[in-house]
Parts: sequence; structure tokens; C-alpha cells
Amino acid sequence: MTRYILKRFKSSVITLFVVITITFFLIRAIPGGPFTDEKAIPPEVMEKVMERYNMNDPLYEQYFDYLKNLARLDLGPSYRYAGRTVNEIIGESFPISAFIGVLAILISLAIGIPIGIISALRRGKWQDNTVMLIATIGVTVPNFVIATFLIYVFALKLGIFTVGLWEGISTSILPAVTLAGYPMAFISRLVRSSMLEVIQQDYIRTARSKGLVERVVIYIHALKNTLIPLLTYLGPLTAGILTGSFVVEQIFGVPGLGTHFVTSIQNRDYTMIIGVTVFYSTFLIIINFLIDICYGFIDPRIKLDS
Amino acid sequence: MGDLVRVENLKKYFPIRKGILGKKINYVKAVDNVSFSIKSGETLGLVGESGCGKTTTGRTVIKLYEPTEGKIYYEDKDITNLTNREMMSIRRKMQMIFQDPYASLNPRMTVSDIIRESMVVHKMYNENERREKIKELLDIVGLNSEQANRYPHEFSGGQRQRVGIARALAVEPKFIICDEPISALDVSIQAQIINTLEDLQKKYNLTYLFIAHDLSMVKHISNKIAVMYLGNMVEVAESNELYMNPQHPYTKALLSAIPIPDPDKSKKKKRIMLEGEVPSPIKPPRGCKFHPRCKYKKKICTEEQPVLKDLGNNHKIACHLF
Amino acid sequence: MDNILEVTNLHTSFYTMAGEVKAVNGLDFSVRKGSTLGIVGESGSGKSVTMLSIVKLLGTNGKIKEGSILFNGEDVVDKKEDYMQTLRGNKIGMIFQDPMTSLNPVLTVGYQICESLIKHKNMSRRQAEKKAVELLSEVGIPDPKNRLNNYPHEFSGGMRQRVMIAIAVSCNPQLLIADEPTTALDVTIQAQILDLMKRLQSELDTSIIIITHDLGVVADIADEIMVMYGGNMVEKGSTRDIFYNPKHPYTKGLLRSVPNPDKLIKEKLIPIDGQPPDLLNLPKGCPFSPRCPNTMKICLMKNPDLMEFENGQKARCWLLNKEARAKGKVI
Amino acid sequence: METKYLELDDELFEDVNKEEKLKNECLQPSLTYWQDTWRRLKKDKMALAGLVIIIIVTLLAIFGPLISPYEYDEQNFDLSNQAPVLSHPFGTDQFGRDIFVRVMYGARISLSIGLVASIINLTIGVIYGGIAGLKGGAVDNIMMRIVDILYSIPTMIYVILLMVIIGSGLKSIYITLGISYWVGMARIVRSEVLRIKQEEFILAAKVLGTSQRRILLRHILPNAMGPIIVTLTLSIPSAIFTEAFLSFIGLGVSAPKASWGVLVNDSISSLSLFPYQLFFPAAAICITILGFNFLGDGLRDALDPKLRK
Repeated sequence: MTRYILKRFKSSVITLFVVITITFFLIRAIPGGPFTDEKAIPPEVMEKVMERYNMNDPLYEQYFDYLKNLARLDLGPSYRYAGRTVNEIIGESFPISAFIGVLAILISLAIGIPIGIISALRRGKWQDNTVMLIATIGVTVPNFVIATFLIYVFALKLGIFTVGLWEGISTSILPAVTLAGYPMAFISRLVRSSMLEVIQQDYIRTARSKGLVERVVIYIHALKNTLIPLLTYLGPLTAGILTGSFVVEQIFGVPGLGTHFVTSIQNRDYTMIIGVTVFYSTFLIIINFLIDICYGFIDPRIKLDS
Repeated sequence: MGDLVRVENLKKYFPIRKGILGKKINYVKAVDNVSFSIKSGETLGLVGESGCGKTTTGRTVIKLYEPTEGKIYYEDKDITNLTNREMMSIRRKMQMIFQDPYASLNPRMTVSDIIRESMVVHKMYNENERREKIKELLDIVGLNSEQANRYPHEFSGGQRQRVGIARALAVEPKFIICDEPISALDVSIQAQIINTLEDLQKKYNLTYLFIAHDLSMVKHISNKIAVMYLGNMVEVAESNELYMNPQHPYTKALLSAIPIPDPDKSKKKKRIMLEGEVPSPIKPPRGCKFHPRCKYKKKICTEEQPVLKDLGNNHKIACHLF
Repeated sequence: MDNILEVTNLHTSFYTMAGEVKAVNGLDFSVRKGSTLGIVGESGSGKSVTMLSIVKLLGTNGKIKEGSILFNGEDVVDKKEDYMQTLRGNKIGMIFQDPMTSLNPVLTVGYQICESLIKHKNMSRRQAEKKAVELLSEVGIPDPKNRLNNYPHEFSGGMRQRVMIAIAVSCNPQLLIADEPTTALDVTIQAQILDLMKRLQSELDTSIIIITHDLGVVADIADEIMVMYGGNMVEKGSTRDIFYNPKHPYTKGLLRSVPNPDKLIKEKLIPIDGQPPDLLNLPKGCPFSPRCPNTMKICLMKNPDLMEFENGQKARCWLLNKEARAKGKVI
Repeated sequence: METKYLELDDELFEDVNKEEKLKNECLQPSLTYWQDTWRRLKKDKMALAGLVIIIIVTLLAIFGPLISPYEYDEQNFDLSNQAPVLSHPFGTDQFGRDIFVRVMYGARISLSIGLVASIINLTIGVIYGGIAGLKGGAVDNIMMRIVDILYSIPTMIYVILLMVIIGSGLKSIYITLGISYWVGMARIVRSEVLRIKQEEFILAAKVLGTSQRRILLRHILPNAMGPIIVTLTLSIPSAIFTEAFLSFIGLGVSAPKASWGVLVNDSISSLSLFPYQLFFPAAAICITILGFNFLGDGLRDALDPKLRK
């Protein structure tokens, strides 16, 4: 088992290294240097930033400084928010985004998996057709349209939820539901097709030939095999929710990392952009690494001592 | 006429790679020092259980796989290291028919296109000569030529196998490797294909290397039979001689395990029950690879690999008992 | 009542997009207690569907249209699913063809054996595991205690088939149905498995139905043989009668198309020409008529009735009817 | 014996010759592969609905702006924020511009992005995947390692980073799509090529001495067309998504050009006052993507060899 974990860890570290290097060179590729052409930058911030990023040192030296800072998890000062470092901003805003993100993942799994299974078991009947129709629509409607629809119905017309100002839990329901829209639909389609395939396998017929109750056949023999392909989707699912948060947080006025990232893009806050990009990439690579590990636990066929 | 095909000390190792750059760490010794020869117009049967390397031998002889070691002669010409272009003329002479009727024909091409492609690749005949030849080939293999522009999925298993034969015949080969051509077919259809192959052999003086695991059918169609075990050739003899008078312990066990479609005989038959399972080709046993399952094993069997020896009337055997 | 199983006039069909597949068409046969019936047939003969009908595992689009299936005297055709669940795995054990896919890849071998023991014999987990170890050693798996927690992919094809047999016989079933149990195995492993099944039959005194296309296998293990074609029985009789005194042209054709290695001078095989029947549009009259060497007008019009001979051998062919009429025995 | 409805006279027992015996077997007409696929697609109503939607949207995109009396950037302040009326079926925005023509113009942009995305997918994705699949060994290993890295990092963030660097606008959307967008197709094409490569009909072609090029064109690609077409159809909606998403965070098409994303983004703020300004562009996006999804699903079943009977 450990050899498998080491192998996955090694490839994750390599991926991380490649990502960081790409980001470093990308920023250097900005025409005319990342910080020179901005006009309305207060001189003292400009000066701190130039010193911080010692733009005039030779490239490899800058690269090592860059790596050194990253190793110390110091993402440097924010460019627009004078006097605040990227770490602080991330520290404040990421927990909010994470909370909504986790809520969205839970919603999409809690709803997506059961309706996927139901529509597979009731293949061709009305449950199957309605679920598939909703799922196709769910995959179709972009999250910002769902967001506006929810605001329009629940906030403006029914007034159940307030929008625009952030009061913790109650105002995170709508954004979480919006974020969960696409993944929930995708998961239900994935689980349905995977279950349909598993049901036709020989070992399900063997289970039935042992006289097991249908419930046992489905929820013990079929379910575990059905959910294995779902694991591979968890990585893209997290990435999807993360990128979705940029838009949804902005519409719902949630002060999450997504909103900060978008504002930093809009006003070209380069240090913030680099910092958040590296942060997000590291976060996702860790998630993928964790998924690979539990893959090894759940599916015994993965040669653990390969 | 001498041997049409002769193979000497043929080896085919498949490397097992690890890591990104695919560093070789071990080998699967699929074919390990195999030698045989087939006279023109004759059929050599190649039998053995799964994993014995019979299919790999067939595919290496026809240069689908590059041989790791050893020599292959066609009409006494060494074709082991010929380049693709040099091989073209030889390729016309050596053809192959395959096991799975559903996977050996391109589902997107009509039957006539499949057969026509053989002639196109070898630039044989002009267009309407080809159309004529296709009709003729379909009749020869027992298919009615009106169905020439139908798709493979519209035919039964037996009919598809006949299309495979027609495709091979299109380039007028002399040597055909039949790689388990009947094991995917029903019993009644198998007999049809075997008879067709025998008729074609007589008509065109074809030479066959017939690979299968159904020993009684191989005995029926072959003049000589070679038995393989885990990449090695353990015994080679005339088909009746091998069936009536097997010498190698594995051949004896193999013959005794075949169920005979005759109740009285099968009840009377002395059974040699072979214990255990075929070991893995990645870490084969030292010395004679059969020694872990052999009752007559001696010390030498566990150290040295036996070499093929002739016992007279070219009944060859690789076993330290002789 | 010496028959463990009696099937009369069984019709089973599958309703697919392409139309109704008539898999079994009016099948009658019975299995004596403690005996082994070999069902021989090629693809499209309905032999596997017969088994699935007996245990009613026909899936969503399969249905028993007509007929009765008496198991121990009880007709299962109109029984509910929960009654069938007390039969399957308990009174009727099943072995399938492909060992590589018949075991659940994510559950341990031990768990999959204990399941039936716990359900049917309501043993505790520990008792079931102890019995499972006994079963594994009985079917010839070395070092069973440690192998209990292994997963199927850690076993070879032959070993997995032994695990399947252990599962099937775990509750001492009265009837063991094996659908092509050795087709996917090598000859030497096949011999071991057939030997194992014969030993288990004598120890457990269970009746066996073995379904195969291999005449050699039935010659070795079966007491009685039923030959099926186009979803119906064409001939049934004792193993010796079928091999040495076949009545139906299809049985004769099958026997002639299999080589006999003992013959030193090579005789040409006599194949049955034509293709296996398409169950979507079965020909009118006898299903074998398109391929039969001596088809008569009546064969194209009506399916022949079953004819029984003194020694209990049965066959369904107008040719026999014609011979009987010639000998003055009015049918 | 039950009574026989058939009079059993001897005449019935004469032998029948071979031809009569085979009369029973009927043969269906022969269909080429694509005719068969179209025949099965026609039976799938959802897929047809999808196809119809796509055709309508394409026609509107091409001819709409030409026949409409208004220009997409023609401002008319005395008509600003007007609810839908006959002359302006979708109403007008705060600058008095006709939303209907802007939506049709937006269709042009979104479809062009969908088209570019599929061209990129087809060229880079298929070629990259094909080479990796065909070459195999170390080449395949390295190429797939690159794809895995691209797959695991959030490509969307790097799209944004690139947009920041090379500036927003249609041209840069195409470029960023080109860089990050072909990964999915490459993986599918590679696994298809690997699967087909081991099929016996490829071995047969090699035994014939068929050239590598001919094997690729005549044997491998035709059999890989199914999954390629399905992936293509389903990749267009996500390209449209990406554009709408980018313009939503201010990196999309710069004003006064109007992509659907921009239209929706602009109308968010006045949602409570003029919901219609948001409804029509949002509906346009959803219907178009729905059309491609229905067609994609229909094609997947129609091209699936397993369902072929």
C-alpha cells in the first residue's frame, strides 16, 4: 500500500512543481512586465512590490526567491489592497468559499447518487425519464442562470432568503444549491449509466442465484462497483465547484476567495492573481492526491504492491 | 521439396516496463527457444494450454512480432531481419486466419472491400478482374456471392470465418497460419470450416500451421503435432504416433484429460490427473518448467532445461527421462 | 416421486426492441433424483434460457409464457419472488461459465461464500467462516484459511471456478445446475473440475443438470442426455443410447461432425451445413428443417410430435413417424 | 396423441430439395453504416429535437442580424429599458439597443466559439491522442503524463491567467480554448486507438503488409469516428459555457460586441426591474446547449456498436 501512496505522492509533487513553474513564467510573459505599466499605483506600494519581487535580478535568482517564498507559504503583499498580504486575504475569504463548496459537494452527492440509482433501477419507466430530463437540463443551464433564477424566485418574489449581505449560514444555502446544480445532474447521469452497466455483470447474476434479496443484491453487490467510477469524477467535480464559485459568489455577494479572485482579475492585481492561482492549484492537487489514495482503499484490484 | 518453413531457436520475450520512461525491469518469456519445420503441402498442429506461447509463436513466425532471437526460414531464405519492403513479397506468400469471427473483420467495410484490400495492397489485377476474383473466392469458400456487398454484422460466425479465409486466399499464399480458427464456433460449424480448409489445402497445395487447444481436432487435420508448455516445445511427432504413443509426461496428461465423445471408452480410460496450475511465465520454474507438476522428476530436472532429442522416426522430445 | 424436476410444455420468450425472441418453445423433460442430466445444444438452442426459466432469473424482458416447472412436486412458475429466493442458492445451486467475471471483484471470496450460508442456514458469521474454510478445502483450494480474505483477482481461472462450486454446494442443494462450467477452462483444469463435480455428487447425493456444447463432457459425466435445437428438445435418452443409437438427424449430424482421434486412417468429417437458427424468426414447422439432410414436405409445415421408444428414448422427428407408419404401427 | 388437423398421407413424406428448404430463411436489406446510424437516430425524438434546435439557432445567427432593422450597437435613448413589444420582441436594454438583434448577434459569437472549439478538438485533440495511441511505449507515456497534469490542474484558472496576459476579446478566447481545451478529446481518442489497435482485423491488415498510413485511415479512424463525434457534439456546449463564464467575470467579448455571457452579465444588476433583459439571453444559452446535449446523447446511442443488431 505504501508504495502506491509514494508513487501517487511523487507524481503529485511533480505536477505541483510544473504548475508553479508555469505560473512563474506566465507572469513574466505579461507584455512590458507585470508591474511597470500601471499608472495609478501609490509610489510606496509600488516601491515595496518592486523590492519584494526584485524584478531587476537575473531570472533564475528571481525564480529561486519565488520558490523560497512559496516554500515558506508566503504569497507576498497584495497589489491593490495596500498593506495587506495575499495570505491574509486568502485566510479570511477561503473558509467561506470552502464552506459553501463543501455544502455544494454534499448536496450534489446526497441528491445525485440516489436519483441516479433510482432512475437506473426503474429504467424506461417515468421515474427514469423525468430524472434524465431534469439531469440533462441541469447539465445545460449555466450556474449564473440558476443563480439569477433562484434570486428572482426565492429572494425577490418570496423573500425567504436575503441576498447581497452576508450573514453566515442562512445566506449560504442559495449559493450552495446553485453551485450544486451542474454536478448533481452530472453525477446522477454518471451513476445511472454505471449502475446500468454493473447490473448486467455476471457477478450480479451469481448474487441473485444465491437467493439473496434484491435489496442486498443492489446495495451490497452492485452499489460498491457502481460508485468506483464516481471517484474519478470527484477531482473534476471539486475543480468545477471551485471555478463556479468565482461567478456565484459575485452574484450572491459572498465575500469568498472567488469574489476576491475575480476583483483581483478585474483590476489586474497581479500578486493576488499569482498567489490565488498557486493556492488553488495546490489545493486541487492535494484533493486529487487524496482521491487517488481512497481509490486504492476502495478498489482492491488496484495493485497495491505493484 | 524441402521444408517450406523452418524455425530455429525462436525466442520472443515481452519486456515488462515500469515508470515514466518505461525502464525494462523483467521479461515475459512467451516463446523460449522453439524449433520446428513444416514440409510444403503438410499441416503442423501446435497445441498447448493457455499461456504456453502457441499464438505468440504463430505471430512471431509471420513477423507480426519482431523475434527476440532465433532464425525463421521461408523456402530456405532467412527472413528474420528483412525490412518491411523486403518482406512484402514474402508477405504475399504467408497469410493468417484468426480466432474471433466478430473481431477479425473490419465492421465498417463490406465483405467485398475486405477481400479487395488484399489485392489492392499487393497491386494485383485491375478493377474488374478483382470484382471477378472476389466472386470466385466467395464461391470457393462456400459463400453465395450476391452477399458480397453486405457488412460483417449481417453474417453468422461460421460465414465470417469463411470471409477471413477468402481474404487470405486473395493473394494466393502458399503458407497459412490458422490461429485457433474454430474455437469460437459451434461444433457443427467447426466441421464445415475444417473441411473447407482441407479441400483448399488439396486444391492449392497449401501448407498450414494449425494452432488450437482442442487436441482431437488438431490430430484430425495435422500430419505432425507439436506440444508446447510455458514457451517451450516439449514433444513433436506424427499425429498418430503422438496420440498412440506419447512419451512426455505432460503430453500423456494432456491426452488423458481430453473428454472423448464415447461413454464406454471414456469410462475405461486411465486418467492421469495433473495437479496444480500452470506457473506464471514471468517467474518460470528453473530447469524443466514442468518439473513442479511432474511425477517422474529427478534432480537434474530442477536444474537444467532439457533439449529436444530425436527418439527415432522423428519423434522428438525435451525431457531428461530420455 | 422419483423426479426432482419435471418441466412440461415450457414456453419462454424475451421481448426485445428487435421483436420477440422465442428462446424455449414447448419443452418437456424431467430429471430423476440423484442422476446427472446432460443438456447438449449449440448457440440459439435455448439450453441456457431453460436453466434461467427453472430458477426464474429471466431479467426484466424475459417471461415464461406457458407451461409448468415442478421442483420437488411444487410448480414454481406462479410462485412469488420471495419463495424463489428460498430455493435459489439453498435447494438449487448454480455454476456459471466464465469464472473471471462470475465473482464480485470488490468483495472477498470468504464473504461471497458466507452470504448463502448466513441467509439460508442462518449461521453466525463465525460459523459461516468455519464452514467456508471446510468448503474451500473440499473443492481443492490449497491453504484455504488464508485464502478466505483474498479477492477474486488473486485467484486463477481454475481456482475461481472451484470457489463458484463451493458457493453452489454450500447449502447442500438438491439440484445443481451448471451452465458450461468448464468451457472457459483449459483441458487439464477441466478434467479436475469434472472430477470434483462427480465426487461432490456422490458425497452430497445431489442431482446435476450440466449444460454444454461439448459431447465429450456429457459422455464422461452424464447419465442421461437431452439434445436441444431451436428452443426445443429434439432427442432424449440414456447416454449410451444417445451415443450408440441416435435417432434424430441432428444428433447423428453432431456425432459425425466430431473427429474420433482413435481412428488411424483419417475419415472426412461430415458437417451439418447451414447456419444456427435465428430465434427472432424461427422457420415454420421443424426448426431443423433448413439444415436437415432428409427434410420432407411435412417438416416445413408442422413441428413433429414427440415419439417415445420402448427403452424410454424420445425423439421429435417426422422421419421416425414415417418409419413407424411403414412398419404398420399406426400413430 | 392429440388429433391431427393435418391428414397424414404419404405424399407429405416425399423429400424436399435444398432450395425449398432455404426459402424459410429471409434476409434483411443491406444498410451502409451511416444509413443505419441515421435510421436509428431518426427513431430518437429527443435527438431530432436537438438537431432542429441547432439548425434554427444557426439560421438565426447567420441571417438574423442581416434582416433585422436594427444594428446590434444602434443606441436609441428614448426607447431605453422598454418591455418586449412587437417592434422589439425581446425589449431594449438601458441604452435602447434592441435585445433581439443582440441575442442573435450573440448566437453568432457563441456558435463561432463552439465551432472553433470543435475544430481545435478535432485537430489537436485527435492528432495528439492518435499519435499517443499509435506510437505507444515511452512516447505514449510522456504524452499522457502531460495530459494528466493538464487534467488535474484547474485549466479554467489558467485560461483566466492567459486572458489576463493576452487581453480579453474573441481572438484570445480562441487561443486559450486552443491551449486548454483538447485534453478530453485526446484522452478518448487515445483509448479508442489503443482498443482498436489490438483488434484482430488490424493484425490481419499488418499480415497483408498494409502500410501504417492506410491502416490508420481505412481501419482505425472509421472505427473511432463514433466516440469522436459524440465527444465533439458534447464539447460544444462546454465551449459556450466557457465563453459565457469568461465574459461574466469581465474577460469576455469587449463592448459593444455582445455575447450571451455579456448580455446576461449586464442585466444582472437590473434583475428586479427588467427581468426580461436577462430572461431572453439566458433562455438562448440554455436552449442551444440543450440542443447539443440532446443530439450528443442521441448520437452516442445511435453510434454505439453494442446496440447494433
